[in-house]
Amino acid sequence: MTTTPQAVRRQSPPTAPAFPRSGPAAPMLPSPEPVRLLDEAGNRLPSDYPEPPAETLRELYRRMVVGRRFDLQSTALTKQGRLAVYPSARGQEACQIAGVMAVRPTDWVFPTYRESMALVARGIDPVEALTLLRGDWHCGYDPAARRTAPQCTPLATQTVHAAGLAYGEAYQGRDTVALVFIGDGATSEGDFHEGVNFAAVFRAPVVFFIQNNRYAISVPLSRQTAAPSLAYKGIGYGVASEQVDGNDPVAVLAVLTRAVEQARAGNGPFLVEAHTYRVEPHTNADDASRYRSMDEVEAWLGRDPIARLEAYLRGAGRLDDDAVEAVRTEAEAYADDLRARMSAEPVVDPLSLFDHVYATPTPQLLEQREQVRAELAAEGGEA
Amino acid sequence: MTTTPQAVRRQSPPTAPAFPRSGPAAPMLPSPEPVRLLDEAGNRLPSDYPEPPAETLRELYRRMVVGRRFDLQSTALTKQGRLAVYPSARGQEACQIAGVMAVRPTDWVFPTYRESMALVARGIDPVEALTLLRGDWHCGYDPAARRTAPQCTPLATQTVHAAGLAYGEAYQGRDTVALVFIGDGATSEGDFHEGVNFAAVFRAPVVFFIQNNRYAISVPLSRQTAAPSLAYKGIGYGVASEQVDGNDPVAVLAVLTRAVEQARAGNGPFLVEAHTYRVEPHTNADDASRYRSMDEVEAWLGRDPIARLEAYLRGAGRLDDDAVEAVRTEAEAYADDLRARMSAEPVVDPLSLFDHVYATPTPQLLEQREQVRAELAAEGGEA
Amino acid sequence: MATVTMAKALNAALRDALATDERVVVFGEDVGRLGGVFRITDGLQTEFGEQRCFDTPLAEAGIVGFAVGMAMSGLRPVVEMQFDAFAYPAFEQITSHVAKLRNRTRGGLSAPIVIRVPYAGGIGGVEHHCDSSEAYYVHTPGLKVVTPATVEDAYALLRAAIADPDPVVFLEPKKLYFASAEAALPVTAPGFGRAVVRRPGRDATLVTYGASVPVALEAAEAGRDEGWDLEVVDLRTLVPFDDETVTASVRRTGRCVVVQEASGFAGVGAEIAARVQERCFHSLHAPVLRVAGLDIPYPPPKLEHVHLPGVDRILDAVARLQWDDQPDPKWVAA
Amino acid sequence: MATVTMAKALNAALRDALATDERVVVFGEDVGRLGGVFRITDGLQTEFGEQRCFDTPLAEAGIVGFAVGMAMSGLRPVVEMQFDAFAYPAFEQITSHVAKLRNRTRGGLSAPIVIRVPYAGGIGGVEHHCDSSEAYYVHTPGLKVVTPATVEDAYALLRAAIADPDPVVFLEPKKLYFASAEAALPVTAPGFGRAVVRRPGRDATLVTYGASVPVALEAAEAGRDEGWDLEVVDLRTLVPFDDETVTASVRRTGRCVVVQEASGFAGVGAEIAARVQERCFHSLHAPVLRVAGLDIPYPPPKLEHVHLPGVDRILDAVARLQWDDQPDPKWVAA
Ligand SMILES: Cc1ncc(C[n+]2csc(CCOP(=O)(O)OP(=O)(O)O)c2C)c(N)n1
Ligand SMILES: Cc1ncc(C[n+]2csc(CCOP(=O)(O)OP(=O)(O)O)c2C)c(N)n1
Ligand SMILES: [Mg+2]
Ligand SMILES: [Mg+2]
Repeated sequence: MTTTPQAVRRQSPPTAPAFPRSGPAAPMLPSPEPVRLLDEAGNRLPSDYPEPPAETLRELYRRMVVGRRFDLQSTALTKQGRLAVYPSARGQEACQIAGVMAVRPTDWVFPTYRESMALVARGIDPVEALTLLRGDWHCGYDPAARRTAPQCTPLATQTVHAAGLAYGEAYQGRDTVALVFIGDGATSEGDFHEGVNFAAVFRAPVVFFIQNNRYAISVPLSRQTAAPSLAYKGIGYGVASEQVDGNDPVAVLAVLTRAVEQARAGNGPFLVEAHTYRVEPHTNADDASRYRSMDEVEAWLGRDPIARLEAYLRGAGRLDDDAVEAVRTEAEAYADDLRARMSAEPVVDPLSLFDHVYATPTPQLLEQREQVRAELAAEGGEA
Repeated sequence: MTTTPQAVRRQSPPTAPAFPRSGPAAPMLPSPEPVRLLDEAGNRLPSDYPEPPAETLRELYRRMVVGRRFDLQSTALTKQGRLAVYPSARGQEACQIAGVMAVRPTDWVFPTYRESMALVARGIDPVEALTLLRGDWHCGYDPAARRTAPQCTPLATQTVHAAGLAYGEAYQGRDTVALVFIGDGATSEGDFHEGVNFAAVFRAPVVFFIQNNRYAISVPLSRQTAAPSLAYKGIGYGVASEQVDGNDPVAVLAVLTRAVEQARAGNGPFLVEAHTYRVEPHTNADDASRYRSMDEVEAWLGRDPIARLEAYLRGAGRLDDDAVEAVRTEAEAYADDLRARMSAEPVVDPLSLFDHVYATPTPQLLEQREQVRAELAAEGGEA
Repeated sequence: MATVTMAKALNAALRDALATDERVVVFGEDVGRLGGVFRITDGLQTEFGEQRCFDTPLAEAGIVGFAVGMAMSGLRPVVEMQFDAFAYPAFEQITSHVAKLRNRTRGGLSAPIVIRVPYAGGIGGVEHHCDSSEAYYVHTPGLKVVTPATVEDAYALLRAAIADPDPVVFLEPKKLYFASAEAALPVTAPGFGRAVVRRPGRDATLVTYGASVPVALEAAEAGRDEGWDLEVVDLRTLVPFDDETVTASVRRTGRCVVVQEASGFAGVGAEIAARVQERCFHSLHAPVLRVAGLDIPYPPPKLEHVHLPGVDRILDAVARLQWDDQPDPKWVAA
Repeated sequence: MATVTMAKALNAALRDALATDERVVVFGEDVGRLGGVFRITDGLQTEFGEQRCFDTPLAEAGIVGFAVGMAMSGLRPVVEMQFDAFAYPAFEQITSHVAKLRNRTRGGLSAPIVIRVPYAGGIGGVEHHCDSSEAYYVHTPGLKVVTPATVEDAYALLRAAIADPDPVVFLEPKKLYFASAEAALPVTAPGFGRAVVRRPGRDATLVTYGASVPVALEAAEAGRDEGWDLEVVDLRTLVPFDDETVTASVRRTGRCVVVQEASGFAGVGAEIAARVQERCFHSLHAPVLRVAGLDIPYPPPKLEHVHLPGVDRILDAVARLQWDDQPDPKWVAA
C-alpha cells in the first residue's frame, strides 16, 4: 500500500455539453465511399489525405512481404502438426502492417487471434508470437515490455480493455494511444458497444480499427449489420470515423495515421473500418467451400494489397527489381529461420501450471501441486 | 413433440445488400432538432408529421391526467408503507401514455420498472401493476393475455426479447409490432446494441422508444454518451430514427405512430428518442438533492406535458372546463379506488414458491417444499 | 444398428425435432451453411430452409435474448453457443431471464429453450475453448442441465430437452463428438432426472457425467487388475438430480469417488459428495473423494493432460478409500 | 472506539486506500456525486476529486473491462457493481479476463482489481436485487472471493483486497450495511485465507460466512437453551479457503452444519461439506448438514423470510445431527 513512484498527473474527465444538443452530426460521418489513395492497379488517386513519406511506404512494403511469408509459413506449420491451429491473415497485409506502423512502440496494441502477422511486424519474435497457437502457453511474449496485449479470443472484449488502458495512461500523464484490432463479426458483440462508448465518454485516445474481411467464420457481413458501413456506427457515440479500402496499403496507413494523431491530440477515440477480405479459410481447420465460392475468393486475390503497393512504388520509381529481390530474400530467410526454430519441441514444465494462478499459490493449489508432483515422480521422474 | 396448431407462415429473413454499399446515410439520420408539434405554451407548430385526430388527443389527455394521478397515489402509497418502492414517471406522462396509445392491444409492449403508468394506461389493473412494487410477486398481471412483458429490471435486456418476439410473430405470419421502453442510461448496456442490431438484421418490427429523462439514477446523460443525440445511434444499425420533444404529447404520439406504422409495414425497426425529464427522484428511496438542483427541476416542471396539451386542446376548442373537470373527477375516483384496494393486505401462500420454478417441481424441490410445509405446520398451522 | 458418432446422433435429434415440431427453430453462430464448427447442424438449413435454421449476428446475449422473445411468441428455439466460454456473454440473459421467466410470471410465460453448449476439453483447444462451465448453470434455479455421455443418450436427451417445457442447458462433451457407437436411431431413453449404472460393481461407486464417463469406465476396467470391482454411475442430468440411483449404489458399495473434469472447488462434484455423505453416512467406509480438474484456468494444449482426471488419478483416489480400515473404522482424528 | 456501521467502515476503507495509494481509483454507477445507492462511496468524490472517484456509463462489462485496461496501465481500480444480479453482464469480463490475466501472461500482466458487489437479501428488495452469487465466483480459478461479516472485517478485508496483487470479488452483505458495532478504525485483521472462530463451542460447528454469520451466532445462542454448545466459524475469505481452522473445529466438535443464504444446490456450502467430510471423516458423528436458501429464484419481499436460513432451520439441522446415536453410530442404511 505504497504510493506509486511515477508522477501522476491527472486529467479531468471532460464532461459532455448540455442537452438537448444540436450537434454537428454530419461532420462525424465517414466519407460516403471508402478512402483510396491507390486504385487497384496501383495508380495514385487524388485524396485529402496526405501520402505517407516514401521511406515509410517502402518499409510498409517490406513488412508486408515478410508478413505474408510468415503467414504462409505458419499455415505450412499447421500441416506439419507444429501448430495447433492458425488463423491466417493472408490478403489482409495492408491492415496488419499499416496498423502497427501507424503507432509508436510506446503505444499499446490490442490484437486478436487474427493478428499474428501484426505481432511480428511489431517486432515480436515469431516463435513467441506463435506460442499460443502452438499450444505451449496462452501468450508467448511479454505484453508489458512489448506494450501489446495478449491476443484476445473472446470477441470484442479487448475494446473495453483498450479504452481503460488509454484512459489510464492519459490519467497518468502519458500520451499513449491504444490501437485495437477487431473483426467485422465482433462489432455485433455488446462489448464493442461498451468499449467504444467508454472511450468516447472519457475521450480516451483509442483507435478502433475494424478489419471488415466480410466473414465471421462462415457468416457474411449481411448477417452482422444492416448499416451502410460499420464506420457509420461512430456517430452514435460521438466518435469520428472513417472507412477505407483495406487493400490499399497507402490509404490504410494514411487514414490510421490521421486517426492516431487525432486520438493523441486529445480529440477522443476514432473508428476506422477497412474493407478487406479473408482470403484463407477462418483457420486451417475451417472448410470455406461450404459457404463461399472460389470465384469470390479469386476476385479478391486480384485485389492483392502487396501487388498494388509494389506497382505504385515501382511506377513512382521508388522500388526496383533489386529492392524487390532483397525483400523477397529477407522474407525467405525469415521463414527458414522460423521453420527451423519451430521444429524444436519445447519442454513445458507441468508444475508451472500452478505458478501464475495467483501471485502466491493458495494452500489448496500447493496441495494440488504436490499431488501432481508426486504423480509425475511415480510416472518415472518427469518432475 | 406435436406440431403447433396455428398456421405457420414463415417469412424469409431478408438479406442485406452486397458490400461495399454506398448507402443513403443521411436520410437515416433523425431530424437535427427534436420534433415538436406544440410549443411550450401549447401553440401548434408546423411539422411534417400529421397531427393525430382530435378524439385521440382528448383520450391522450384523459389518460395522462389519470396516469399522473395514479403516479401520485403510488408515491403516496410508499409513504404509507404499502409499496416496497416506487419509481415515479411524473413529468414523463407524454411518453408513458403516447407510448401505449401508439400500439394496438394485439401488439406487445416491453416495459421497465419505470412504466407502471404505461401499464395502467394499457388497461392493466393498477393493483396488478403494482404487485411487483408491493412485494407480493415479481409480476402481477398475465403477460400473455395482456401482451405485455413483465416489467424488466436488468437494464436493456428487454430490447433483445422484443426483437425475438417481433421476429417470432412475423415468422408466424402475424403483424404484431413490439414497442420497447428503455431509459437513456440503459442505452449504454451491450444488450441495447445487440437488441437493436438483431432487430435490424432480421428486420423485426420493433420500435425502440428511449425515454431520455436525462438521468440514470444520479448519472447525467453526459456520462452515457458523447453523441449529439441518442437517436443518432440508429444509422449505425441501418435503423431509421427520430428524436422528439418528450414533453410534447402530440409530437410523441405523432412520431411513435409513424414509427409503429413503418415497423408494421415491414420496413424494419425504428428508434425514437424522446427528450424528457424525470421530475421525481429515481425512486422514493433516492435523494435527488445530492446530484441536481431544484432550479433544474423547476425549469422542467414548467414544461409540463399535461398543461401543454390542455392549453392546446382548449385553444383549439376541443376541451372545455366541464371536460377537464370530468377527467379530474375520474382521476380522483381512480385514485380512491386504488388506495382502498391497496389497503388490503394480500395473503401470499409460502408454498407457492415451489410452483413455478419448473413446469413440474423436481424431486429436490418437493423435498424442500415438504420441509417448509412441516416448518409452517410446526409454527402453528400457517400452511 | 449402425455405427454413429455422437455428432451425428445430435444432428439426427435436431433433424427429427425440426421435422416433428414446426415450432422448433435452430439458430446461432455458423449453424447455417457451415453446419456449425462441429457440424452438429450439418445439412439442417438445406433440408428445412433458412427460416428454421439460421445464422445470427455474432452476439451471444443477443442469441439467448432473441430466443427468449421467440419463445414468448410460441416457438421452441434451440440455440448453439459456439464454445463454453463464449456462452459467458449470455450469462445475464441466462440467469436473470431464461432461468426465471416462468417463475417471475407464475407460469404465465415460459422459456422452453435449449441452449446447446459444446463444453470441456481434451481436444487440444486453445484458451477459452475448453471450459467446463456446468457448475454455473446447475447452481441457477430454473435451469435444467443435461450432459450425455453416450451416442444414444445424445440423441434421446436432446430430443427430450427440446420437448421439455423448461429451459435446458445442454452440455455436449466436445471430446466425445467423434466417438462412435452402435446405435439404432431414433431411440428413447429414461427421461430427465434418471441416472444410469453404466457398469455394475460391488466395491466402490464412481459417480460421474458427460466427458468423464468413458474415463471412469476405463478406470473401472483397469481397477479390476488391482482387485476392485467398481460401479460407474452416469448422472445424465445434473438438474434434476437422481438421488435415488446414486444413493442406492453408494449404500450398496459403501465407497464413493466423484469424477469430473471441471475444476474441483465448488464444482458439481462438491454437491454430489455433499449429498452422498448426507444420505449415505452410515454406509460409508471412507469419505467421499473427488477427482476433478485442478483449480487453475484451463491449461494450454500441451499441458491439458496434467489437468484432466485420468485413469491413474481415479485409481489413486480409489486406493485412498481406506480399504484396510474395513470393516470397522474408528472415529480417529486423522 | 466509536459505533460504526459496516457501510461507514467500508467507506473509511476506501477513503484510507485513496489517501494512501495514488494508484487507487474508484468508479462505477452512481458512486460519484450520489456516493453510491448504499452510500459506500459517500464523500469520496468531494474529497479526492472527479478523477479518483467517478461515474461511468451504465454498463457493467464496460466497467470491469475498463478496470482491466486501467490495471494494465498500472492503476488499482476498485469498481462497484450496483447489485449482485447486475454484475452478471460483466461475467465474461470477470471469468475470461479478470480471473485469467495473470495466468495467461505468466505474470506479465495482472489485474489487481477489486470488484465490490453488494449481495444477498433480507432487505425487502425486488427481484434481481438479492442474489447470492458467490458460487459463480469461487468456482472461477484466479479470483479471490471475500465477504466480511463484521464492521471491523469490512474495513480490514477491504483494505487487504485493495492491497492484494490479485483480483478480488468483494461481496458486501447488504443487510449488514447498516448494522453497527464498536470499532476503532483503522484496524487490521488476519489476512486472506484466515477464518475465525466467532464463538467457541464444544458440541457442533456451524461453518458460515457473510450475511449468515449473525444468524448462526443467534442460533448458537438459542441453541444453548436446547443444551447445545455450538461453535461458529466465520470463513471471511471463501478463496483462499481456510481448511485449517474449519478442520480443527470440526475434529474437535465432531459435528458440522454449514449455513449459507445462497441456494443450496452446488453452492459454496456443498464445497464446505465435501471438504469437511473428506478431512474429518473419522471425527464425524453425523453427516455434515447444510442449511441454505431454497433452490428457487430469490422470492419477492413478502416471502423472503421463507427462503432465508433462520435460527429455527439451523437448530432443526443441529437436532438432526444424530445425538442419540453417539458415541458409536453403526453403518446402517438409513
Ligand atoms: C464471444 C465469442 N463468441 C464466439 C467466438 C468464436 N469465434 C472465434 S472467431 C469468430 C469469428 C469472428 O469474426 P470476425 O470478428 O469478423 O473476425 P475474423 O475472424 O474475420 O478476423 C467466432 C465466432 C469467440 N471467439 N468469442
Ligand atoms: C444491468 C443493470 N445494471 C444496473 C441496474 C441498477 N439500476 C436500476 S435503474 C438504473 C438507472 C437506469 O437509468 P435509465 O436507463 O436512464 O432509466 P430511468 O431510471 O431514468 O428511467 C440503474 C443503474 C440495473 N437495474 N440493471
Ligand atoms: Mg471477419
Ligand atoms: Mg434515465
